[in-house]
Amino acid sequence: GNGEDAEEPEAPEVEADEELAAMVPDEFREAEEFVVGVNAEYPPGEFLDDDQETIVGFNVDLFDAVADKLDLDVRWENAPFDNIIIGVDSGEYDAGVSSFTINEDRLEQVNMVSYFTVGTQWFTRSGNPDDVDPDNACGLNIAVETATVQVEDLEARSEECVEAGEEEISIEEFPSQENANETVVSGVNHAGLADMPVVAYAVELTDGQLETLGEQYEAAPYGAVVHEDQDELAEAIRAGYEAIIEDGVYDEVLDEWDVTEGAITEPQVNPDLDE
Amino acid sequence: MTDAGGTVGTADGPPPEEIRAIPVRHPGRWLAALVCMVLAAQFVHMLLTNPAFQWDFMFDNMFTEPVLIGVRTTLLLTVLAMLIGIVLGILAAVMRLSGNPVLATLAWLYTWVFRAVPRLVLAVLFGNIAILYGTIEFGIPFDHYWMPLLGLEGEARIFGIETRTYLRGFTAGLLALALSEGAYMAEIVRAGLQSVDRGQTEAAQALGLRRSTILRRITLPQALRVIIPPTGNETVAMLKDTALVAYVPVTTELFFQLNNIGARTFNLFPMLVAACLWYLAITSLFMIGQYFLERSFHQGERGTTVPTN
Amino acid sequence: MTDAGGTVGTADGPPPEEIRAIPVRHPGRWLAALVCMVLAAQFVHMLLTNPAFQWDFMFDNMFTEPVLIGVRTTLLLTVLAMLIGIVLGILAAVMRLSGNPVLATLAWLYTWVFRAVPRLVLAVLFGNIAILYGTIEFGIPFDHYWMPLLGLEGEARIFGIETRTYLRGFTAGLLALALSEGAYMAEIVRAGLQSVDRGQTEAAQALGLRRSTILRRITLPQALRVIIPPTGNETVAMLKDTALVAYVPVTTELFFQLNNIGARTFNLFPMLVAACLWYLAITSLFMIGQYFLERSFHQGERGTTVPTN
Amino acid sequence: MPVAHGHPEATPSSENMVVAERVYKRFGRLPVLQGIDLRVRRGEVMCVMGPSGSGKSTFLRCVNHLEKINAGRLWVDGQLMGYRQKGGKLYELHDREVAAQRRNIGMVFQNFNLFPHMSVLGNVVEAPLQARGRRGGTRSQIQQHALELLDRVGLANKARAYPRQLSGGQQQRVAIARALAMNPALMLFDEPTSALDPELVGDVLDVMRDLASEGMTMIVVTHEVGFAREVADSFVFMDEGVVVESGAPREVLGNPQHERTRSFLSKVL
Amino acid sequence: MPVAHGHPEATPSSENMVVAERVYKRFGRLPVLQGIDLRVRRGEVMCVMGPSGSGKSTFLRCVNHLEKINAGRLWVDGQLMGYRQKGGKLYELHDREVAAQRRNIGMVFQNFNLFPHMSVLGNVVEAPLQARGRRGGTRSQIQQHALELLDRVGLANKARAYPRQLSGGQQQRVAIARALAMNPALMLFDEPTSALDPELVGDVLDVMRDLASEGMTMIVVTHEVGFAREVADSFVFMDEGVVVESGAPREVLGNPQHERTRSFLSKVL
Ligand SMILES: Nc1ncnc2c1ncn2[C@@H]1O[C@H](COP(=O)(O)OP(=O)(O)OP(=O)(O)O)[C@@H](O)[C@H]1O
Ligand SMILES: Nc1ncnc2c1ncn2[C@@H]1O[C@H](COP(=O)(O)OP(=O)(O)OP(=O)(O)O)[C@@H](O)[C@H]1O
Ligand SMILES: [Mg+2]
Ligand SMILES: [Mg+2]
Repeated sequence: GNGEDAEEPEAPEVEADEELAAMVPDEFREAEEFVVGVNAEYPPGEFLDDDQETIVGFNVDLFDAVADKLDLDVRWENAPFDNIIIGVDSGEYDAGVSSFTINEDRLEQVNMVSYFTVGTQWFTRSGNPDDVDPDNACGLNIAVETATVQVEDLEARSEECVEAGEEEISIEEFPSQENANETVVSGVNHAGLADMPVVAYAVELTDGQLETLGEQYEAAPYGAVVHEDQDELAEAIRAGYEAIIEDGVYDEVLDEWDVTEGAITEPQVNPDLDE
Repeated sequence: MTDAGGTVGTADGPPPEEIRAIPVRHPGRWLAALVCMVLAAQFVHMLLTNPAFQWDFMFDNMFTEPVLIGVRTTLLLTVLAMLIGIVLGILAAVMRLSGNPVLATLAWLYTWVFRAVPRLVLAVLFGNIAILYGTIEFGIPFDHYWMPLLGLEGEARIFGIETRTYLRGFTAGLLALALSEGAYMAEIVRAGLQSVDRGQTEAAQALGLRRSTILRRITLPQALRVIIPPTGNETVAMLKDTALVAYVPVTTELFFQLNNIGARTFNLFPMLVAACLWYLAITSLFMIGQYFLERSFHQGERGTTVPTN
Repeated sequence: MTDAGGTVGTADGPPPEEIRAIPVRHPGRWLAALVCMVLAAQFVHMLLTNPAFQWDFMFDNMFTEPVLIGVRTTLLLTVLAMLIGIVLGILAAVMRLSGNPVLATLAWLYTWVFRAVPRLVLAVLFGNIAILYGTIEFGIPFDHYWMPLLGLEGEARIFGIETRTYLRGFTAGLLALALSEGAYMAEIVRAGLQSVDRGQTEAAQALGLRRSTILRRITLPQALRVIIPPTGNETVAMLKDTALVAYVPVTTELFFQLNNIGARTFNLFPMLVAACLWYLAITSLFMIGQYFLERSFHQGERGTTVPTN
Repeated sequence: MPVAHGHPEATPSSENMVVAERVYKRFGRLPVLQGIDLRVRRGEVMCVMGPSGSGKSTFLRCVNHLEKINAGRLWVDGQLMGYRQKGGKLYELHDREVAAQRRNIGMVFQNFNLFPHMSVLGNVVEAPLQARGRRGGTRSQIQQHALELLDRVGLANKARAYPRQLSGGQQQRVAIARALAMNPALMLFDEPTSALDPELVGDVLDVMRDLASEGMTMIVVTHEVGFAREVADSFVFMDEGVVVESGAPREVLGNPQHERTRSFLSKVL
Repeated sequence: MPVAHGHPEATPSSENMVVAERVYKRFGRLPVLQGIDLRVRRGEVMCVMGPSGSGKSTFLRCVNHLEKINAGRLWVDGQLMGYRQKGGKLYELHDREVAAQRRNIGMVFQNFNLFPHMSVLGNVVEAPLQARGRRGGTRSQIQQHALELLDRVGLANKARAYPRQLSGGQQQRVAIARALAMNPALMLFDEPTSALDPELVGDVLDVMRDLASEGMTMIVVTHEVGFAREVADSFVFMDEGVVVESGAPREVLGNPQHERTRSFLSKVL
């Protein structure tokens, strides 16, 4: 975390746990540093601090705590979203932590350790000038970041619209969340939807240009990504999350970032999503 | 010396045998070529054996319907943006060289601004034009200022286009790309026109051809020789820059579609390779077109090659 | 007719007054210029009054230290990538025109592949080269195949470079951009060389200059006239394409830095404008350089302008 | 032949094809034409000689307004070249009008300037085809005429060739055919035979002689003394941008009055 | 002068500067040289005439290997041009060696081909400066020599000008100075005076006469009959790629034996 700046919460101090550290495969324990890929453009999950260098966010603080437990020296490497998965694949990164939602397709490619859940939240311009109703968005232009769970959500809703004989939803997919937000602010699109913490943060920071719409719904887990061959490492990270949940560091972090709604009690490696 | 005439003769009989000389050996060249070829072979070998490529996954996904639609959109955007861009470029280049200071300055400003602004930003801007202007209105400008001065009320606008309705999606993306391309083409066309010998213009003038005819019939066709190769570059670059319309957003676009499959499945690398293969295929198409264009415009030209001896 | 000689005379006395004719009026041109200028004025007015721009916020953030470092990285990458690209381009163009089929094919392959592959993909690839090769090794190729055949064990490799250690960050990004640029420059240089009259090469050959000297002293300098403007284009495009090294990743880069501020503060738009302003400033710098370069190479040339009458 | 001095108010009489009145031309600071006074009657063939750099080419280029003169007046066929005079003021002519004036004047350049991207026939028909709207004539009539012209210069069999496939001499002959294709009233030749093979010079001079007898007015910059003596109606010797001496060719060539003319001719003859 | 017929085994004797043996040259299917046999002795000035397209330029270009001949042999200064003969086989020479051979031969082109991006002085010093490593001479010596050459062609005051600032005549004189700058043993002139003003032709011919008296061997394609008669040691008339007639200039020019020669000369003289 960042020392001086008062705005962002401070990461708590965590002691290494030798038993957990022993679970980490030798190649990582002996390496000088543990490189984690992150796309720091998704506040409050992960983003760049004012100094444009330090990467902060609740996902970051959580994993930092885990790494401390495992006695790993983390180096965060900021990279475009797409690049993180490739980096994990190629061994460029030892892990990827960047608000990755777990889904079936992804589990086929990598190991993912669940540690948080997020719901989907709708938002629109302040005062809802277009009278958007999330449950009846037929015919509207809705902005969303590409390759997120929200895209699938919207596709389902759009199909319902068509079945009900109404106009389909115009799904406007953007390469990044900030581009999507921008079009809602400008009024080009009627509303948007994203992970709850992201929306909450956006509403707060856009000085009342945006407002949330309805309640969050349909929680999905976030997962830390490791290479598909690294089952042991995944297990160690899972144990690390479990340990910080037990000693309260986990709640402390979520509390400071004001995202306690997403807390879970039982981190899992490659969780069964149908449960 | 004056008494020493030359000895000359006229040949008769069948001509002597043809000269078939053994060419100069360039071992360095051959070595370099060999190294390059081995590298290429190793690369291909790696492609085929490296598990990271997941050829099955790639082929399963690179011909799905959304991807094919993406290919169509990309091709359409490339061709249209280039066509509009070339027209804009010729216009700007002619203005720049016209000798008329106002026109030249305008053309220069256009080139300056639209080359400097990244296409990504243009795409974002044109996708969010509503952030700048809610509607694009036609009428007498600055009415908010001068109407009150004249004691008039209301607005001096004749009709407006709701930008949110019309300037979005494909149109907005196309406009962004074409305007940007026009600025680049302006420089290329300018260089082309400047490469034509002034004697050509003078001869045409002396024949009583008009300025526009000279441009169309004499200078531009000769400039094409110089214009075509960099325009080929621009086309190939545009092919890939169409990916930026994702920021408008236009999502029925090749790269976006492939990337999306990759991001959804966390299997990005094979999809990037798929993108490369598609681009290679389309680029090859363009290069064939360029080859025939160049050949037809080299007709009658006295080109140069690097001397071979 | 033979008896009708002409009447001629030699002037004396002071010369008559200078001709100061009233130029042709082009009302259409002026109207167009006016419309453009009004549009520009409206645009500037909008810039200044539209709240979306948040000029204060922009100026506060566009000169912070990380952004300035970003400017330096971007400039450095642009200049280095262009320099390497130009050298590669000249090499490839000369190979292409050499008449040697092996060299020509190699050069053509390079141009074909590296123009088609998007820079983004190259950046990803070079940033993740480990996905292809864990180490880059020097030795006798395909040892896994032929060594067993000869009954040998082990590997015929002399030394290796751990790619993950050396080929990363700035170097990897630079290499990706430079290799891509080389392919584009190859086409530009080729067009330039082809635009030089063959008589020039012949005259130089007749003087006993060697092939390399002719290229360096005669054809290339004359080709520059045609090469410089599209190279200016390439430089300006490269300036913005350096943003792609974010995929390597190199994060001390201008666009990435500005974009990040925008993402953090949910205030993207002013940061995009800031990017445009920075790019405009740097582009202007390049354009000044280009102006002087062009001027120095037009020396002694008989260029063309579009006829002004 | 009387030498006419400064007559600023004179109007071009209808018997003159070209009237130059005190024509001055500078390139930057370099004065090239320093007051040329000169008249060419209809049907007259005028030969111009002079040392290199004396401004012969520049004068021809001024006649068809390829160069704008700095002072003086230049009429061709009764029209002020490039300008319209109205109430003591000069107005530049529109591109369209200048082009129309030039169509009346054929010009053959020292260095050919053929269009390299067009066939020989293409070079010759280009201008007539472009002006077709105004002059009439079908495409095939124009081509027919062009082929006749090519035949006249001995190149009918090269109609489909491209300029670069021709020798220098052949190229110049195409240039002459091209200039004749618009049936101009005045022909300007800038050393038309200097790149021709001696064998073919005669043919070209024959063509020019024919033209003269058909009533074509011509200004010919040439160093072919023989041609000047036989064909020219008048002869002009230029040096350093002024007309040094002029008159009937036989008189000037046979008995030059000026020292400069004498020394020049002594080297040429 | 005896006419030498097909002698495939002959070796170039040291008294000959140029020996051409049954030289054939085609462009694609077009035969341009059809068996040229020809010897030029050291210090000899050979004039070549012939109608347009007869292959005069092509022959000169073959002599310095700008064109590769299709059959026959060509020696200059005892060296086979462009090839090395070893054991009945021909090997192409390396670029470096061909360049060295060419440095011994100066060539002046029909259309100048000056380097437009270099000043006049730059054009003249380019080749000597590039070859400096081999021949020695400081930069200032080379410049001095170049200025002397420019003086010889009457252009010392134009050393700093660029080619486009010169008239055609001036450009050709620079081209001659440039070719002389390497002190070649053989000079090839391709209609060197055809673009020159008559006034200056004399000066250039003087230079060439000087060269001849200094022992320079020259092949001059020209239509200057006067020059051929006065300066040439031998005269060759070419047509359709063969040598039609050759001998002492006065003999051939005064009393041509062949019909083609006669008809050509009747037009030139
Ligand atoms: N475009 C130009 N810019 C500057 N100077 C020029 C230009 N055109 C010609 N000159 C100069 O004007 C002078 C006259 O040139 P011009 O070509 O008219 O001479 P000329 O009598 O035709 O000579 P030549 O017999 O060599 O063709 C020369 O000194 C030449 O250098
Ligand atoms: N590079 C080439 N490709 C094809 N044909 C050519 C080429 N160069 C010359 N020719 C042809 O070869 C023939 C001889 O040309 P060359 O230039 O040697 O003639 P020349 O005797 O010098 O004529 P001129 O007096 O017109 O210069 C001509 O018919 C010409 O068209
Ligand atoms: Mg002239
Ligand atoms: Mg010739």
